[in-house]
Amino acid sequence: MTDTTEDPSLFEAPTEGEQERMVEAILFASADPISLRELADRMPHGCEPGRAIDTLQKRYEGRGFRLVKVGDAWAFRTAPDLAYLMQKETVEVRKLSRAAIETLAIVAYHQPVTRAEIEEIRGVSVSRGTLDQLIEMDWIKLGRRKMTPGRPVTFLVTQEFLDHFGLESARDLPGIKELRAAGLLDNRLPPGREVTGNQDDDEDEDDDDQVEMFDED
Amino acid sequence: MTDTTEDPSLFEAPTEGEQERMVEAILFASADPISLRELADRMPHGCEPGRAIDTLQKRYEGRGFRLVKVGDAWAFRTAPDLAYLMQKETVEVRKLSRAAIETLAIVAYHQPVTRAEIEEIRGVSVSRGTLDQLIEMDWIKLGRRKMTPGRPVTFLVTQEFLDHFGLESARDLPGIKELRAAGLLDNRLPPGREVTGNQDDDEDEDDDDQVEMFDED
Amino acid sequence: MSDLFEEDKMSVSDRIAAEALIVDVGSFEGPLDLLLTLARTQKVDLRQISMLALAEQYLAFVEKARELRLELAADYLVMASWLAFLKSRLLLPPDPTEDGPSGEELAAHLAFQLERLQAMRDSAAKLMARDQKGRDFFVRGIPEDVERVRTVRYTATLLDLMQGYARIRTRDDFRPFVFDREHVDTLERALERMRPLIGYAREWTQLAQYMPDGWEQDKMRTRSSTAATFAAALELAKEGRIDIRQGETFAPIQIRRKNRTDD
Repeated sequence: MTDTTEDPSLFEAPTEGEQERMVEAILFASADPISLRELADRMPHGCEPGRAIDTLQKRYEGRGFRLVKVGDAWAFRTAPDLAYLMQKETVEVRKLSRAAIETLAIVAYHQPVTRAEIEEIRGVSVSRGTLDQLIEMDWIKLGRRKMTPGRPVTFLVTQEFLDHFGLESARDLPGIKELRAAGLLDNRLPPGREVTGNQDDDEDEDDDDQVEMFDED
Repeated sequence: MTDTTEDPSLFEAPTEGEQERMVEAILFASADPISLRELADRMPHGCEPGRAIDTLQKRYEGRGFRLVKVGDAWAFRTAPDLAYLMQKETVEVRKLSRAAIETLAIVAYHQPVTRAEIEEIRGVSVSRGTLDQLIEMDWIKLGRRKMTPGRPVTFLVTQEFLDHFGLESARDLPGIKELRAAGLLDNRLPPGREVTGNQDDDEDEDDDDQVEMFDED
Repeated sequence: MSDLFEEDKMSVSDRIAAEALIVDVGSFEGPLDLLLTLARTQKVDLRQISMLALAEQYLAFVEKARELRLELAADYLVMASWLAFLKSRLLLPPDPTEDGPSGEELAAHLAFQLERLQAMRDSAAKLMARDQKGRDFFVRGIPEDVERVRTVRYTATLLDLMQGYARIRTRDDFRPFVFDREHVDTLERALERMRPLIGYAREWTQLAQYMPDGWEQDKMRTRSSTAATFAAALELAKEGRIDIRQGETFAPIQIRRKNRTDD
């Protein structure tokens, strides 16, 4: 204890239990961690916050919040394993962008297809972000590299894609004819481009790959 | 640490001890009272925060901070007898005018109450600024409109009001039972005015509202 | 005469009190407040107060205020005339031919109003004397905000997919499969090219300098890379990394690095 030349009764330190309550209250309400020194300054003469801290640290062990040391100061903090309670998750469903849908459609109808081929078919460049997004959604994945100069990577649709769209395989995608029949395709195809079966003529060169690909499935 | 062993089933509710820790953590982390409903929303499926609250309330009895009820919500608050340790945390409350304090008391004791009724009780008009100030402090709020001619808005006290004055509900306002018993909370109209049937009806409705209001708490 | 009589009835201290009331007239919150203050000078329980005496006190106060040429708000005068009416009702025997509430009923209601106002004042005082948040008890000093974690899930339907594909296949500017990409500069490429360079553009520099080397030789390439470079410049401006200016229509476009510390 401290030097008590003064009237001892007047400066008698509060009981240990009382000191614990004080430390509890001060640490609870403080906006910052508090050092032992500051605790002692704020508590009545003769208090020993260090002992109270020890007791409290044990007391709150395993509770919803704990007494933790931050530098040379003390603070109550939420138990780390309960941090998830401090989050509120909301899921927002958004429509895929037009660029992403078109890219996805091209991959689905033309797989395996390289980025350059997608750009050629769409007529505009395909941003890295769009492909990343589709990969992240687990709707497209990287396929084998193509045996052409530069050995570009190809893209394929995934099982997840088939599941989402209720397809057994990418072959089940409605063909051009059906699209037309469904009124989704108007007859404004450029002259000289006949619709032959499932695919257009110009995709013939892809056919080999595609067959291979479908056989794999 | 009482880290739970892996959940045996995904949907089994956590143990009572674990639920207590969760409620502790959520309430401890919030400066504002949190309702049982919000607790349940934030806790895993199948939890019963009400039971945990009961246990925790006992647990923190006589400690440096306590679990207090505010309306239908709960919050940790420091024990008032330790206020003297908190000079640093003390917030300067805006000095309220006599008119504002009286208006606040009238809203609290007579809610739901219209501006005209407040004026009738104080015998003087209530300035817009006074009501605005109380609304801005989040101590009073607009209630339902009254089913009387002109459909005047009513005023009620808020959860923040209850929280600020350490009240569980408006029922716990000091002396409210005695005032009610003495008829001083009746909306008695001056003699000679009661004959106009319409106003009698108001009074009845008023009573209904009031009963309803207090039942809600 | 009656004034004198009133004054005589008052003790010296009452008279001083009455004078003080007059001087303080601005501090009353309306006639009811004044009545309540006057009632307290009767030094009896509000329930036992003499309404007649109170009415007389009030009327005397108003009279005195008039003598001193103090401006009294209209509602004080309304109350005065009502109290004069109350006084006459209380003093005169009831007139059986007259309808309406009796003097006693009116007096009782006034007593109720005074008691109610007093009760509200007492309650307000009790309320303010309670332990208050931020003064007597305190909230958690380091609250943790509930973090809103928003996950965006993208979705599309088979119809979207088919419409998307159909859209590509029927585009008016349907492109041949063997499209010459060599002469196309894309926004992405232009951005890639410009990003590392703009850091050096402390001064205004011509946008044209950022076109790929040698592309100005070919008309098609020039057109494509002009568009791509310009789009890239817009993109960079949107990101707040550069400023763009053009002296006049068709003048060369210039860009300059944006110094973030400047703004």
